[in-house]
Amino acid sequence: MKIELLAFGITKDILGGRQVSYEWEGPANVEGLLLSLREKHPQLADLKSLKVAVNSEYAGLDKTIGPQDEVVLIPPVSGG
Amino acid sequence: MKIELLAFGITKDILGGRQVSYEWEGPANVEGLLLSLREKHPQLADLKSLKVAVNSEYAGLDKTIGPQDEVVLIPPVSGG
Amino acid sequence: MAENFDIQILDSPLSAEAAISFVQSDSCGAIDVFIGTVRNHTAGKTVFKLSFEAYEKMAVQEMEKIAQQAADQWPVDKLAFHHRVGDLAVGETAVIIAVSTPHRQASFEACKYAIDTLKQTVPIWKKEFFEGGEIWVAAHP
Amino acid sequence: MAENFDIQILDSPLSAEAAISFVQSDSCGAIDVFIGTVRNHTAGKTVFKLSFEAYEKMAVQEMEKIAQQAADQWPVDKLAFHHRVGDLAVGETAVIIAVSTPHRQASFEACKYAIDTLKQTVPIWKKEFFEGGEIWVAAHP
Repeated sequence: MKIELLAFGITKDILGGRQVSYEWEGPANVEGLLLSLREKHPQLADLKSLKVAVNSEYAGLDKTIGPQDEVVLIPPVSGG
Repeated sequence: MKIELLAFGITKDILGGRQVSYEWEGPANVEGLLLSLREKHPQLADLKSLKVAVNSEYAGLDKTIGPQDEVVLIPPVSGG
Repeated sequence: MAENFDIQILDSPLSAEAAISFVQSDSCGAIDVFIGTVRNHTAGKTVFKLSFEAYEKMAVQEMEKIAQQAADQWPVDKLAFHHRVGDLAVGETAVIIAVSTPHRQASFEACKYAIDTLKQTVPIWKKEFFEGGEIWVAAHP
Repeated sequence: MAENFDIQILDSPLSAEAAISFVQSDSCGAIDVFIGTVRNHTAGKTVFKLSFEAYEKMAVQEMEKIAQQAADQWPVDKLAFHHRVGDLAVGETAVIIAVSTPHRQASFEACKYAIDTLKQTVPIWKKEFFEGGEIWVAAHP
């Protein structure tokens, strides 16, 4: 699967940009994406948490991802 | 004892004025004053509570009252 | 009065902005503000206005005690405590309490303590004017 | 969005007055307002500024959910929920939440729920700039 990935907060620094093209082998779902990302960017595994939003809703690990979806990395939030 | 008594809220209506001269027989303390007042103005006995402030501090029943003291009737408060 | 408290009884409209400005503190991350306003009804009756009177000298003293008690219990940096007297129309502000603290939990607790205790100890009285009558609030059981 | 909610992410200074005006309601006797401000220190370090970024579309949605959850749990009449993004100096306001309810207890609880939940679910991130470095707050265990 290949997608345009949006990254905020510390994930923007780790991935090197707000929007990055990202391609991975394996399951086209949130779990597959996270496994691949953590392998390629080990710093992501050090975060307190890492969630994924698909089309601006928090997504579970089994949520499928297609090329048209807006996929966003959500490191620990710290608003307020 | 004879004093100038200040009355607020509903006690102003019951006594007929903000400041009234008040004289009573019996103990020159808060208890003596309240006993006399409730006898003369039975409506005071219907209130949820009736406290007395002497020199702008809440006073207990045994607090003595002299002619120089500022004595104030405090019916149930309802600020805010 | 402690200089970190701003305690006032006023017969003119209250300003939330003034209370908030007073408590703002660079060492604090949290401000909680409580604003008590005049409701248009109570116990099923339509209310036209409220009239507040205060035994001012003692009311200010009691409000100072409350501010000090709050500062004894929580890390209050500054506290503003303003109460209006006179006639108030529906929607007007009767009381404003603003509290600054380093973190948010304490700001809520201190502010809530102040308004809860005001209603128990501060010599201020409210008369309600509604359709068909008027009443000193809370006077009778 | 429900018309009794005013939810905004802004890159200009927030106004407590605007939030309070929005929630004012003649049927309510209580408004609680929480204001989160930038502290000059944290964990013993001197802070120069904070920088906030938001995934705005989702942040607004999550703030709407919080407002709705508050209204489901307490009799909220109106709720304003404003968050700032961009660079903020010490003392500036990062977030304002204002809630009107008929009685005071609910206003405190609903406001506290909103700020507590914001910090858990809303996709907004804060970078702290202090002497000797900068850090994305809460990113690491």
